[in-house]
Amino acid sequence: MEIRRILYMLRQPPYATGHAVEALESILVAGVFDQQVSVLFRDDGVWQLLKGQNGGALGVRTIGNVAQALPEYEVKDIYVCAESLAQRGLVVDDLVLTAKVLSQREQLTLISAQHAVVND
Amino acid sequence: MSSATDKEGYLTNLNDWSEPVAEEIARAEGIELSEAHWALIRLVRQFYAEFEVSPAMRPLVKRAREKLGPEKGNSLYLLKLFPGSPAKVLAKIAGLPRPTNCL
Amino acid sequence: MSTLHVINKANALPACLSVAGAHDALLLIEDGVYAGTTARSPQRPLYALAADVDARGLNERLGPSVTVISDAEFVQLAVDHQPIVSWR
Amino acid sequence: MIYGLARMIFGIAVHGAPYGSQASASALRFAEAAVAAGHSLHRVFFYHDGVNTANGLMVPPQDDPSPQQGWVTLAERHGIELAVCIAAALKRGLVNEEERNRYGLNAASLHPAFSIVGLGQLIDAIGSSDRFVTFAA
Repeated sequence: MEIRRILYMLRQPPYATGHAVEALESILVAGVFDQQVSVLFRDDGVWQLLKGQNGGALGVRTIGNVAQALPEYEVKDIYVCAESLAQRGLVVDDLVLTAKVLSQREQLTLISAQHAVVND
Repeated sequence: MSSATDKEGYLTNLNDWSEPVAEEIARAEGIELSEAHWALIRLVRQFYAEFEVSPAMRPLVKRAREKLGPEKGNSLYLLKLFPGSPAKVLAKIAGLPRPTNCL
Repeated sequence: MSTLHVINKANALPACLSVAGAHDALLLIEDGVYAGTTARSPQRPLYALAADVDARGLNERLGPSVTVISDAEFVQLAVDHQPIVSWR
Repeated sequence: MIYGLARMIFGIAVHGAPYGSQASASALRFAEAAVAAGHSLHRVFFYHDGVNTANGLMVPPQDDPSPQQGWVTLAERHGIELAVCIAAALKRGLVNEEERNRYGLNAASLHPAFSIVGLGQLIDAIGSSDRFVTFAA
């Protein structure tokens, strides 16, 4: 298996479906398989990173906590869409982890450099 | 065993975990818990409390290196204390869910 | 190499367009084909998958900038582009 | 459109359930077209609700077939691995004989043409393919 550039693009909000947590689990595995993994949170996917979540209120895992495990699994290239944040009245200080904020043009560059893009 | 476990020895209800339960599970795995074991059990329980994920081998080694130093933060040391598959065995004894990331 | 964007919900098209490059190709499939009835001619190629267009009765309702393609042509688009990004 | 002679290795992921979405059916048509064009496909990875494609206890109406049979036929004919993510499968009640025994369940539900694999196999499918296509929910 070759080392590939793989981008996970997460666009779905947490909790209503199991997609967010399953997508994050998939990224954690990719991280320990020595691939060049990056993650882009955009559209409603940025809600996954909001501080102050409490999945326990629904009896489920807190997605923000799982997302914070990304750097522990060697996933260091974490990006968030500037416009998606702005549209939702969010700033980087509202997020549970340090992510690089990308413009649309920067996202285009990021996407076009990938071997594969996986969505949630 | 005083607490329900599945066929592989993972706790059915994670709230049943206690230190005596950990000792029971460990004994079933053929492990007598020493202070060295407990340091790692506390470490993975802390990891789970933070991230709600049972650590896979890589992040486990990384965590152990950061918190316990390089002589303990390596896979040989972990294998010696928790033979076979350290991430799985540790999760079992520490009362965490089976690591889904394995296999 | 340019990217192939595969859109399977009509309301995912704006998000896709916000990061699509000038030479990227856009393919509407499943409920994404409804976007082909209103999409204004973009700078880049816009395709729609024949089976999905046909099933929904949209053959006469797609805009002039939309090219209807077969499954085999979808495969060829995937060969000609990388990466392939799915939008829902 | 120009038809190139390039022969490629494709990887496919299916994320949506049959009947709940078109994902599995769309992916199947793509896979059939890819193979017909001379490309190869080693593994299809079923994830999220896509794992339900592998349910061996389905009874589809005669006039509304599940894509499952199409996958089974394609896989047998071309030696394609139909891989179901274990983590996603177990929680949705999709188990083979081995997992049925492990958890002491009443019945195995996985169609025998599908195999249960770890998430690492998704990474492997991406790493060993020229083109990777996800069919979203």
